[in-house]
Amino acid sequence: MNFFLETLVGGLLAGTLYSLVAIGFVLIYKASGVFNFAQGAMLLFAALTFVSLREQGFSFALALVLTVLVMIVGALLIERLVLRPLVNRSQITLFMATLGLSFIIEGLAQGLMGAQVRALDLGIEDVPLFVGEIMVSQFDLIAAGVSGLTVAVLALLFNKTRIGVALRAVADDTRAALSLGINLNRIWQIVWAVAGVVGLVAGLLWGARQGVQFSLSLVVLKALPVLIIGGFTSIGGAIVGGLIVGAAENLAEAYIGPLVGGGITPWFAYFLALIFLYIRPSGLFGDRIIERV
Amino acid sequence: MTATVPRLTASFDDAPLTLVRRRWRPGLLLLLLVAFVGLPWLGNDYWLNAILIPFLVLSLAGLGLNLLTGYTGQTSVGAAGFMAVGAFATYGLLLRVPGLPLPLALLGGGVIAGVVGLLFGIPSSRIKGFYLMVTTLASQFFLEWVFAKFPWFYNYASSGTISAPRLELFGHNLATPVGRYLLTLSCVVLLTWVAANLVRSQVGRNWMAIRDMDTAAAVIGIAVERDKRMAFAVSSFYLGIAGALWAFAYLGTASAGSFDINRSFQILFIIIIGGMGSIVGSFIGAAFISLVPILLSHAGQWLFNGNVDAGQLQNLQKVLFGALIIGFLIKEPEGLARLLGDLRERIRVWPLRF
Amino acid sequence: MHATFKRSLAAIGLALGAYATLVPAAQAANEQFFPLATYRVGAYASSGIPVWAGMIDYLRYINDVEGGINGVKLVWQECETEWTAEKGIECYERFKNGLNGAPVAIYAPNGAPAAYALADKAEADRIPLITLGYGRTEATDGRVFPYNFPAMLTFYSEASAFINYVAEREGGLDKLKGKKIATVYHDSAYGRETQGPLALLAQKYGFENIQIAVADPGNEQAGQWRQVRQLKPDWVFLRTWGVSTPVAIKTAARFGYPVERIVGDIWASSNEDVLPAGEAGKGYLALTPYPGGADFDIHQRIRQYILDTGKSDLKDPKSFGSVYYNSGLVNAAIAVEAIRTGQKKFGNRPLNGEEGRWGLEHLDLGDARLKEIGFLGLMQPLKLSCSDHEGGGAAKVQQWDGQQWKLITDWVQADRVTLRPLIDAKAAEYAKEKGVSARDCAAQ
Amino acid sequence: MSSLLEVRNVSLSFSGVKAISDLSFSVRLGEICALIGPNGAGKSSLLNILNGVYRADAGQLFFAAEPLHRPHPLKAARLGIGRTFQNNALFKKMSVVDNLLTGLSRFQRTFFLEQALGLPRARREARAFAERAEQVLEFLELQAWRDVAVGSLAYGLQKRVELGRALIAQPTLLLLDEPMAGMNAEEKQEMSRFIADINRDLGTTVILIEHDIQVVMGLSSHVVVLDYGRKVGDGTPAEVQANPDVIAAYLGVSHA
Repeated sequence: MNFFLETLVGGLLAGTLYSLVAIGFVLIYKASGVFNFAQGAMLLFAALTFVSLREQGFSFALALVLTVLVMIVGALLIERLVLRPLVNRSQITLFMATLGLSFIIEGLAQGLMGAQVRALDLGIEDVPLFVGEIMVSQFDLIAAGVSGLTVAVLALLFNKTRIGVALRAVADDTRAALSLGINLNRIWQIVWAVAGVVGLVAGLLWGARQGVQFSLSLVVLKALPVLIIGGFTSIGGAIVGGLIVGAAENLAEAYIGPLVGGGITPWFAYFLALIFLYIRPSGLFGDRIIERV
Repeated sequence: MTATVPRLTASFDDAPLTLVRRRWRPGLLLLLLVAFVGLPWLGNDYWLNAILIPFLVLSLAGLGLNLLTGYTGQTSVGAAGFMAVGAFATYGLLLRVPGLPLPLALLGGGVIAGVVGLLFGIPSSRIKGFYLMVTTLASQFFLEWVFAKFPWFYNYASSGTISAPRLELFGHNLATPVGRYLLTLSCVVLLTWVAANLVRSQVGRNWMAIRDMDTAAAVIGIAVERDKRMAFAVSSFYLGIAGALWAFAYLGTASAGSFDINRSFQILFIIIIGGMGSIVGSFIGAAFISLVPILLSHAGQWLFNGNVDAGQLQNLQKVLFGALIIGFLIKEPEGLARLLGDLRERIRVWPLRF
Repeated sequence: MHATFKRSLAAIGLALGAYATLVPAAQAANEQFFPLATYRVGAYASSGIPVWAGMIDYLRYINDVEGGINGVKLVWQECETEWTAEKGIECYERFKNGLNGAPVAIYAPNGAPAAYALADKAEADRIPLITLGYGRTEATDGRVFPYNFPAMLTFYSEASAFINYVAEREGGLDKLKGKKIATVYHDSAYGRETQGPLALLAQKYGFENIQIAVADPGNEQAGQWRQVRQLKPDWVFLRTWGVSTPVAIKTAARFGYPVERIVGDIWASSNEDVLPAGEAGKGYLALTPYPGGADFDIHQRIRQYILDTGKSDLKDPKSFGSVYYNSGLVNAAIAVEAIRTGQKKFGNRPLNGEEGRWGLEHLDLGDARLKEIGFLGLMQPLKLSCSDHEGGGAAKVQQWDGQQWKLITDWVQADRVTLRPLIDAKAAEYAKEKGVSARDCAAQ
Repeated sequence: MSSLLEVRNVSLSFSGVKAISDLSFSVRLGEICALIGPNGAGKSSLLNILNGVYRADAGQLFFAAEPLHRPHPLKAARLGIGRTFQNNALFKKMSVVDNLLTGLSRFQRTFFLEQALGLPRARREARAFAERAEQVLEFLELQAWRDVAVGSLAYGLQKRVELGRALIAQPTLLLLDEPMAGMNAEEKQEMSRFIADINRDLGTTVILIEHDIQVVMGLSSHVVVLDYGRKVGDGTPAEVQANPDVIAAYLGVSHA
């Protein structure tokens, strides 16, 4: 029983990290209808930039600020060079463009900052912590806390500020928003920048866990089932989806894994997503698609 | 025109048999001659093993994915998974069915892959767009896992890899570079011909109709769901055979890892760059994606006679590829095939400019 | 459509034409070619980069200081494989005919996928493959695998050496009875390779053999280590690689499994593996056939002639003497010594693949010779033969103190006799599946 | 001659909003029936119900006196109900002739493999299909654009291609959703002529939605007037024009 609870809690905590990555997706998808496969690469790039800056002897805070700036510049470039020329193209086209984008970013990241594994120390000690009989990772707790904080900030940003209002307007009805004189390109720039920053946070948390290097960008593959389960257009969905995936994955590895020889985590989340798809083809919180003829 | 339905169909059977009489263009014949006789004759091991065979196999895979994504409009990022099915199935057949001739084993491998593809295609009736794409990702990871996990598939080899069985046809040994090349080439030519038939047939038109607007397709009497599934099956059949050739004609060995997600992306890029919904595009794309890296690394060796960091070259190449993909999507959504076509037109009218 | 079809393929034909110029023209040259199939990018680049530095530095040392191998200069060229089979093949095909007339005597595929893919091709081309610390274990049986050399330490021997080390710690092989020994392995050909031998040894010594898979790339291992924590094994054999190693160490710490009870294998035994784990790595044990450290005799020489003269391939000098750097040295040294051996028979000239193989199969590096070339302590005595393509079969155990590796044992010898039947069986099976007949070593 | 299509007490609503409420009318074999009414009167929704794109909440449909259970677009097409769309639903990347050919799918009898391998039966079928396509091209005077990608055609022509795509399947009932929307007077005449010919020469029953009253009165023999999903008029053009409710609900408005 303890083992079960422990697995569950551990899974949920890990899930918050998945949510964080997924939120990056949702933001971009809501605002520009782009399924941004490059999210993982952005995450890698952010983390690498941060670590490199730290290695250059910058203070934590300064490095953080500089990285954020880099991500913003990146967002501007992407909007100008990739999104704007592809406006009004099919979503699949845009998705493929982001595939290309992820290549560019990964290539740049490794070219500029090297391929060796970097240790990333956030000063969070990663020791087991006991809540009664149940062992929880202190790191996971803090990571979950940070994720929660990030989400809260985002919520504020999008509910209380004018940008947020504009963004939601765009998400609801792009044409109407345009007629209201909302600058779509500006919205995209902002959203990609924010997504980049979210990527940075996620990148740092993941990086601290596994060291910062190439396979950090593979985290993106974890986020897809989260999106399917939560729906592409709902931040709430991304959070819930992340928790579901995290928990289910860990429970499955613990209970189903031994029966089939383990190592099922890579696909189990997707398997789960498929089941959800059959029940709700547009995710738990996604908007229903209505066929117009 | 006032014929009613039954009479209409009846009249089809006695219609003259002259529509799709294919005109064998001398150019095509020449090309085949070069491919079947010329290249084996002058090509050395490097050409055959390192360039021609992988190029042909990738073309075939691209063709397979193009039928599904380019013609039917169902984006799949799980292509490599079905290649794996084909490879392991063919291996299993050769291993467990004694005396089974190679062509039948390949065919069998393809058919099994097709059936698996059919299964994973079932969701396509309910799920569309990205959601469908993610289901193909799921199939990718699942299949990869299956072939890594269950020893039966790789005959309990401790390494989990399958190695090419004796490649022979009617007693002829095909294990030589030339033999493997010819085997691959024959498969590719044959399947290309079939694909050409398909896309010109009613089935092909139905696929394209579904791609362009599936609700309308249903309204005018196209069995959308059936034809989508059909597309999945055919595509997987092609991919399966490509996978078997990849494993046995090219690598000579394979494990689940040989067919990972990156292979799927590679094949997707082949059709993006080459041209969605274009048979020729699959070949051009494959040529591009398999030759450019090699050219680049050679260029690196020449320019800096080996003093260049191979790693940086690789990164540069990655960036280049990404840029190219985006570039194509922006400038030429129909890929290199279209680009070359236009170029040809321009060359044709060129003298007139003066 | 056919028109475009024709044109495009014609275009490809032209592109191919460009290669005619690439195929090196054979011309006599008193040089020996060392092809370097490297992986400097991709998920495993971090482990690769120091290796090539080690190889290149040693080759350069041989050239600049010793004037080559008995006067035969060494030339080398890199080719990026990204640790993939297909690029590995491309590089092999590019290199196998030598470089401007300098022949290839020995080829190192550097990467399991390429090693498997090249096995048949190399045999057909009569070029011996050295797979140091990876590749087919059954290739130890040189009768069935004439051109395949898993030299020094196969995964089977590694497993056995690990068990022998555990026994040493527990106070004798008899003490193994009833112990729980878990293997956390990278779920791949490499990772699964030790399942056979461990099963056999478990049955022989009566310990409980637990196998826990980590799916590639292994950047999330909570499930696995929760399992470890639940099963409470006495020892954990960590057979991960790339990113999965630091993640494993960190995750183990998170679940409170004592790191000094974890023994990493060859590919989880380098500085690059533990550094990212930071504090958590302190006390971590690792098996290695080429221990870390820059105090061996060869390092003095290389520091003097290569490093300090700025000729080194190392980007950051910190990794001088790192495990992977040293593995590069050992790799290169074996090849060089094999060619030296071959020259005794064929004369002081560049050797081709077949002659290179003769050299390998008659390679005999005793402590005396190792001392001469400055590898004593860094490399174990190695004697290869027609029927034994492994030789050696020993590893040292080193412990990470947070800064560097400290050697805590001498060579721990594997029980190769016990495992040999397993190997012969597999080799025979392979021979049967492939329909090849073993050669008769008495005749050699 | 009894009715080809009968609509009985059909209702449809989108998330609470009534699009069609308790609608009944019937269409006789061989007539041209016009559906008129202001925008949002539920005309298009009705057509979507008739060929199974939408599912009615209540009521029944009878086609050739047979009740239509669980209508589905494919099923409707196989019964011989053809359809064009308000804003054309053509396959834009395909040529005119290919677009027409897709309309013949319901007559396809050869198996997949036969087509893949180009076996005689498949080739005969293809041949026959091609002939029929040529006939339709001729009938609608589209030969000139035979191999042009539909996407690049003028709007009016696209409408005609779409008509042809429905026509080639030899429907017994043809549903035309604003076939003349956005056309100039001349094009409208042309289109009316085609529709009239189809109705006369091929005996195809036609239901069309049209806003231009002149056209409607000239073309149709039966008019059904909808307003907010309710039927406010049903009869010959003359009767309908005389009907005060109709004038109130529609004609007056449209002429203002």
